[in-house]
Amino acid sequence: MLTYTIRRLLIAIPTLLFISLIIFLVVTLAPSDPTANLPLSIPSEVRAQIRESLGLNEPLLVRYLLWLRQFFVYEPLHILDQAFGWSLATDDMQRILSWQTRSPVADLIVQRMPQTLWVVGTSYIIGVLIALPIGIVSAYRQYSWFDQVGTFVSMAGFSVPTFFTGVLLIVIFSVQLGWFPSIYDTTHEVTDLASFWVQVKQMIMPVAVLALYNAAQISRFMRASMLDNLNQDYVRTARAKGLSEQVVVLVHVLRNSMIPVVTVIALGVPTVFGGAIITEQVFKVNGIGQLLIIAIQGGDVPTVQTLTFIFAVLIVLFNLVADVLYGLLDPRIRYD
Amino acid sequence: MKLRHALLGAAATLAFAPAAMAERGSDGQVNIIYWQAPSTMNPYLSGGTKDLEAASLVLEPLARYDQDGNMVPWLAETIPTVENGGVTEDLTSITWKLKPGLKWADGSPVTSADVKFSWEYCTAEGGGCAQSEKYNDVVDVETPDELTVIVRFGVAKPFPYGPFVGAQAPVIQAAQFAECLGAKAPECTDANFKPQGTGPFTVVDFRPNDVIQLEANPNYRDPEKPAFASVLFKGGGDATAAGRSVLETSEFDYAWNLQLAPDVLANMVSAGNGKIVSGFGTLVERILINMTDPSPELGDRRSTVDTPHPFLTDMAVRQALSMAIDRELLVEIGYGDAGRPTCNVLPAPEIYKSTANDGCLVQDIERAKALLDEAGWVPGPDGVRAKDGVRLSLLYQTSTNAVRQDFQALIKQWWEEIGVETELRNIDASVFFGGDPGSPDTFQKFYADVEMYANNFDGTDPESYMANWLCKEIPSPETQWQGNNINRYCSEAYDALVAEMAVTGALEERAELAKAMNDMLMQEYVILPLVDRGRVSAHSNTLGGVVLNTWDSELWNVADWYRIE
Amino acid sequence: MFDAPRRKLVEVNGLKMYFPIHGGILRRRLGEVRAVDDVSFDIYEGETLGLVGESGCGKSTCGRAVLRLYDITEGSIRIDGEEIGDAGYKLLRARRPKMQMVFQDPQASLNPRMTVARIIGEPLDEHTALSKPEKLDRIYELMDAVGLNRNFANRYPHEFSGGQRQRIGIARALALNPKFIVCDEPIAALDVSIQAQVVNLLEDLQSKFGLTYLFISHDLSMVRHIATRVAVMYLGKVVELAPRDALYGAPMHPYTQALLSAVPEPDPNIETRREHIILKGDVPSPANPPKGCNFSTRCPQVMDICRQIDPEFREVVPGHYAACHLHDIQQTRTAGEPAAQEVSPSDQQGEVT
Amino acid sequence: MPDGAAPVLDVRDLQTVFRTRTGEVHAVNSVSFHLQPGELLGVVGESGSGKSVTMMSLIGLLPSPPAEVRAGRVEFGGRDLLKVREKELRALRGARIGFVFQDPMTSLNPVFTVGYQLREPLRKHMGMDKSAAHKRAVELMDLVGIPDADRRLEDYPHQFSGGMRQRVMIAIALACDPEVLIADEPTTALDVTIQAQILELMKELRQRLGMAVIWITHDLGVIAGIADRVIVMYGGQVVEQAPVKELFANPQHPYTRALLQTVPHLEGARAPRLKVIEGQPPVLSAPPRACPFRARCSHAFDRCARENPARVPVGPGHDAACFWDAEREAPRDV
Amino acid sequence: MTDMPVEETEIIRPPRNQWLDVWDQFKTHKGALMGAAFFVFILLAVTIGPLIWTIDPTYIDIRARNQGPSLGHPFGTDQLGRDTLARMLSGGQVSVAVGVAAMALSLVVGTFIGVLAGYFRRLDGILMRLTDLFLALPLLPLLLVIIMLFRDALRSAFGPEGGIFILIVGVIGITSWMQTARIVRGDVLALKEREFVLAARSIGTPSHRMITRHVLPNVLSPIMVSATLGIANAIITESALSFLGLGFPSDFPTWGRLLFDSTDYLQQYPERVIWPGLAISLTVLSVNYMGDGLRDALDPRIRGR
Repeated sequence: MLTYTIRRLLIAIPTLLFISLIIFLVVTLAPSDPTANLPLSIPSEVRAQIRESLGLNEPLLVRYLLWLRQFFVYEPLHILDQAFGWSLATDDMQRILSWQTRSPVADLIVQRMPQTLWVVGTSYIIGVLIALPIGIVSAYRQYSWFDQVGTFVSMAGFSVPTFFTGVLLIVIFSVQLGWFPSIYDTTHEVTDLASFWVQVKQMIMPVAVLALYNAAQISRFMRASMLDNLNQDYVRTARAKGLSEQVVVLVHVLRNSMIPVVTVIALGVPTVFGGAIITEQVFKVNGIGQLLIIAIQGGDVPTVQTLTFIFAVLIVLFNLVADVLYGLLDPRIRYD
Repeated sequence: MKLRHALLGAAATLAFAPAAMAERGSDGQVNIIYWQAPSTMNPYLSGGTKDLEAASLVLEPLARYDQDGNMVPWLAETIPTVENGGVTEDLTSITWKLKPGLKWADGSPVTSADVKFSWEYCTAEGGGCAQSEKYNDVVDVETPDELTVIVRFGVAKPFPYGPFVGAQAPVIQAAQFAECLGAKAPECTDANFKPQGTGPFTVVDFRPNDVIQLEANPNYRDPEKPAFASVLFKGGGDATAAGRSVLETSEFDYAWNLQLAPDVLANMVSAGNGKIVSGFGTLVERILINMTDPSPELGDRRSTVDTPHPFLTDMAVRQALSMAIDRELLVEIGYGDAGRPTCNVLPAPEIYKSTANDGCLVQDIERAKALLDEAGWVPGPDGVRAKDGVRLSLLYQTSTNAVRQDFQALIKQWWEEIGVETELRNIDASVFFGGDPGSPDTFQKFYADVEMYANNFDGTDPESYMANWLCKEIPSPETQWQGNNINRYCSEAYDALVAEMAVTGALEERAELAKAMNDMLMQEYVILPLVDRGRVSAHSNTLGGVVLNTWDSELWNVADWYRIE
Repeated sequence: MFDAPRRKLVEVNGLKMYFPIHGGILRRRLGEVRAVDDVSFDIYEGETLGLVGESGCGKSTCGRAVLRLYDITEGSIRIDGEEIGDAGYKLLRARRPKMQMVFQDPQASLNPRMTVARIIGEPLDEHTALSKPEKLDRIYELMDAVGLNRNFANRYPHEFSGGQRQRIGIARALALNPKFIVCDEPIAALDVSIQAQVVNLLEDLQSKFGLTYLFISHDLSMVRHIATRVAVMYLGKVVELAPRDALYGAPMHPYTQALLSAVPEPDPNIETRREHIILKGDVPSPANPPKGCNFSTRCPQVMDICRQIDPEFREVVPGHYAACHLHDIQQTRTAGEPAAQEVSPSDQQGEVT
Repeated sequence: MPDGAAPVLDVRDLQTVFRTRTGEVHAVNSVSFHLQPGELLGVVGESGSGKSVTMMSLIGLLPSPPAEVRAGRVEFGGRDLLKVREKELRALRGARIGFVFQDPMTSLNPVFTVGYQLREPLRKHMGMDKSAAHKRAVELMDLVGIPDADRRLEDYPHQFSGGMRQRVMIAIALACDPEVLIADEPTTALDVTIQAQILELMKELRQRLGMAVIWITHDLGVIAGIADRVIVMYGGQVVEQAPVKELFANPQHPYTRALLQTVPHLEGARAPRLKVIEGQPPVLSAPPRACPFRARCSHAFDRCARENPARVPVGPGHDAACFWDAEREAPRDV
Repeated sequence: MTDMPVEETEIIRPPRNQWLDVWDQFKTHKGALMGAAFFVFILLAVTIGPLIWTIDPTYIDIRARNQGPSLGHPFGTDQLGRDTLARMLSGGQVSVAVGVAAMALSLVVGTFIGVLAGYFRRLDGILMRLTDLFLALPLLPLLLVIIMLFRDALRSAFGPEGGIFILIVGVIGITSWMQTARIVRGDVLALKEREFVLAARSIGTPSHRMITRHVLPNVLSPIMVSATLGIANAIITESALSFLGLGFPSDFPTWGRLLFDSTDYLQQYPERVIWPGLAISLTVLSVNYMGDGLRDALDPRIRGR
């Protein structure tokens, strides 16, 4: 297992380098411009100066290599410095700066991580927690009314666009009923029970929208996986041993069914870090997803490049995690 | 309007300012929402309105404009003029006097050195200062004493109020930014996010593109202001949500620039939690007519002066296009109270406003048809007019935006009624307004027959704005498509007027020249102005003191805001 | 039994089929699974060579390798005088009509999305230029030959029972008039009453078309019925090869003896008094075969030499080959004498040639 | 075997139906048999003859839907198993009735250790705590001949070979000292040498433990070696029942006879040609009102198409369901 | 599944296309049947509907704006007085066409890559890395680049609507084939070990015919399921693109565009949101149900039950 993991990590290096190049080309060649959002009253000479100050005049290759060096050498050094108070990074080690805010992209990401993790992460966890029992019961009682309703709800979950459900929830619960805030307060800090309650209230709607979507998908996987296992011979063996249905289903079948589902869940984790572009926009959560979309709209190449590359790393990493998990959970699988 | 007059007006407004004279910080927190989130607090590093206005809570200029476009002294004692001797007769230098006793938020005194530094900062090599145009022609800034600043220009400046005036060019603290000149500017993240200022508030926490927390400046010059102890400045989302949060759910006190359909806005107001405020500036939604040929077959030469447009060079066609448009209806549908039909590309200030073209306000489809008939454009079997094998077929582009798309649909229908085939295209704003020479979709490249967007100018002086239509401003591949004459309109007579204005100092004469230029553009129908767009913002019923200002930052008088119980 | 001078149709020499095992960080080759390890045998024209052994012994791999369905590791395969062990794709394709295969699982070996006519017609599509009606005629002819109703031509495999499916598979194998057919456990997946039908069909076809079979099976009783000669495989190697009656009557290799004794006889009278040689333990992994004789770990008659030296596969008595050190000793002791002493008493009723 | 002893299991007129999309399939039709204490009852038949379904029906192991036990009585321990509640059935399964299934590869749960799966019935039925169960598990592993039991209990099923896995299955089935062991083709998936090992083990265990066994198989050789008494199933019903030697020596039903003739022998004269039973076994969409074997039967006559023969005694402890008397070469008079 | 329905003794059954079996099983899945019926209804509505309901969807009747449902405008009108029913119908044409075309493209690419990777061992590694790469690529910037690079060429070749249609279909297609490729690859890997592939090899069938004759038909069921999910996914993605302002031109209604445009009017004219919202949701839902039913119907294990 260890050698397998190491080998996969080694393969990941060239893959990721190639991905970083592709992302760089895509992002750089995109016809957006960091000065596009400036008022038209700013004349074009000034815009040209601004672009020059951002280093846009350098050749593509130079910019790519600089970014690589910044990402893989300078940034880690700076982060270590920040974390441990060392001074490994010298002054000429320019960090990756966002063109829009002129601040280090890493800082922006660190700043946005909490709300994204809170909202998207919670919704993912809740989604999974809802999905599993629904999937289990749907499979066990295949074609029962519960299964039918569960199927309908989960399908509805991913067939309605989140920009629609989000606005709908806001109109109902913020405007009409006034129960929850329509704008997420990213500065809110949980210090006591009351403030925790405030946090819960502002999270309910975005979490609900996303959790429904996540639960919909995972419950389908869970159901399919349970169905696969319910007809296996070992289930008959378990019944022949006189075990109760609960033990048969929740111990024997579930344990086997969880193997593929756990990997699916692991594969979904990068999307948590990626944020939810539309939902964040609708509820003003201003997390990673909103950072990305604003950066794209603002032609902020370093931010887009860095963010998308981090997503790529996470995707590759969690692909590996999923495979390793599979190996750990299923004693039959041995990687070498 | 004479400047002296303007001064009086400003004083009058200030006198009417809120009577709730409580002590500083007694009114708790005010929540402001901007649906575009500020990405920096340094206005020199970003020209975006959202950034400028956020920064205006902290940073202040020597003088700024009030809600009527009058200049009012801010950090300066008075507005220097030729009359009061502040501006030299040859119009090459202007002398500002700082108010005595001004302090930065950290308690250190504000001196003329800070003012001079602000100029140095913006003009330093490699800094990419977004406001460097404000400092055009400045050759030197002298600081004879702590409170006096003399700005010297290389040429005669009939309008010397560029540097240090308005939200675009405030004074920054020399001590804080000393190490941030030129290429080092972006590295001073802390300074850029938390600049020391003289304004009523000071930054506690800045989260780029998200939220800003500010608190009252302890060293603000008026000891009773601001009434609010803190400001929460939230950014992001969309105009609908911002309006909703003020007008319907009362989560916020002030929402900026609610570009919404009139009935949507009216519905929100009907909830009764707040009201909208609107004001008009110089922003005009217009259709630009391409005088050059954008057809792709021309390769490199498309949309350049080498290739005149096959039919838009015919004035009859341009005029007919204009006549077919019902500007009243456009306003009604797209802007409601936040817009008014206009026939001028220079709609304000009052003194510059021409009345010569008001005929355009009435839609006249029949006359437009007749005009085209006369010019020899006859309808073909498909209803599209043609002459000598040239069909009146247009590509009409604009940026992606719900109101603009409605306008496109309406105008398309009108134009098709007069026999002009219209194809619509909308382009993402970041691409359309982006200057990327590699993109075919920028408004500057103008690879379309007509395009629509809005433009205005900073402050109240139209000189540089009207200079946009100089022949030499025509974008071309040679200039990397930079240049402001998007229409590719070129007229010697127009160029002469621009040159004349550059050396004319008297306000009335300048106004006449500007009007003449405006009328020239209008009567040649190279620009079809549609709507004079106002600014609509909303505030809650509990927020007092809001005076909407379209000539400067909307938050210009935030120090005077207070809570109505 | 074999009168005319017989022609060798298939000659297999030193056939090796190793599947590499990769591992480690760089996925280096760590070793190999020796599925078929130096196997040699000949098949005479018109005969049936039975190839028996337990699952995992490499008999199926051997059968497929002989037809070059794999790229073999080493060795020579001559079919009808032509070497195909190292033949390229084109040559191999040209030789395919001569050699065909019938598969174990009639369900799995028929494409579920093709009709019977298309399945049987596929070889014709590939190798002949028959017109449509000609092809259909040939398909009907083949269906008749294997006892399938012509009306079934447009049906799909899942509509048939196992035995009928196997008939389809046989018809497909016959389509190009092959000389040599590898039957890879053709009856293993069938019910007892159907097995007999298929085996009889195979026998009928053999006599009708003069076919040569390599009949791979784990069912020793059935092999006894159908095969002319029998080869026994254990862990990738042929351990014994002999004419049918010699093998069943007087097995020489301890493994063959154990195998035969393990087969239950469907007669309670015989079965209750039969001596079963119960082998201990399981077959070792072909990735890691034992040193010396492959069978040494389980052999009831194992000697020291067996754990050191791999016994040579050689002709102990004419026509009877075995790879066992027991016969080395016997040969040195009583050179030239037939090793008939090994026959167990209960086997005496067997007809011995 | 003493005829007088009360049977440990007595099945009467069992009928099981599968509901499928295309209609009902009558898999078990009026099956009756009994099992004496300590005997090994062999059940022979081809796939689809209903032998497995019968045994599954006894103890409620068939998934319902689509299966449905329509009628019958299954007497075990003085109760009718078809009438008792699921909970009581569960208490019997694995405790008093053990099961061994065909494919040891898939019948063990791949993600639990063998020890866990072995301890499960012990803890459930015998209320043992973990250490007691472990001790017993080690004993059981020794019993079925798996060496190094202590260590191997921590292994997963895939780490065992096929034969060893089947031994584990047997150990699980025997865990609670059942009175009846139902083995459904337990050696079919195994190689002959391994099959021989398992058969040997089985004989040994029976001697030691003395439980009654139902052994389902299609391999007549296995039956010949291990069974005391045999029932032959065809088309969802029992067509013949006899002590093993009697059955092989004197088969009465044409199907049994044909079956015995189709299989080649390892010993004795080699038949030049195998006997075959032409045609295919039936799948019944309704309870048969005629003899299900008649289409393949060489002796079938008009009555066979009109009536479904009942089992009639044809010898001591031997009965068959056929209208044809093979000895007299004439229709039987029933 | 053992030998299935053999009546009494001999199998005498009419030759039966296996698709009929699939259809039989499909019919038993009520949800799938209703889904299919609804989808057919939608297809008919958007293809034949505009022939019956002949109001031009782009015609602006400014006096009749913001009307509720009436006889003249059963679904009401929008803020410019365009007939909502007409816009729904023509919008549906685009949305469904985008769904079907993007699905087809992603299936073709996914199947192609999946089959090649599964069938040819040597291509496996590189093609799977390619799949990873695409999985890790950011959609939005990619979209902008593609629009920049190809829009003009496509526009001159196919006209403005055709051009953007091809573009959107292309973008959705090439960013959503990866799942299909993975599933197909897995199935092909398993299929390669099946005996009938070996049987074809023993006949000497060359690789390309092996793929078309034996591999492709047998990976059909996962592909069909991917297909239904693909349609749903493409319709949703198109609406998300509209939300982000990257979709079709504004005068070219699609359901996504209509829904997005009307969310602002959610409070005043809720019906305006309901129509496109319902249309998208129900279509996606029906297609999903169809997929579910199809998966069951194509699975012989389930079909046999």
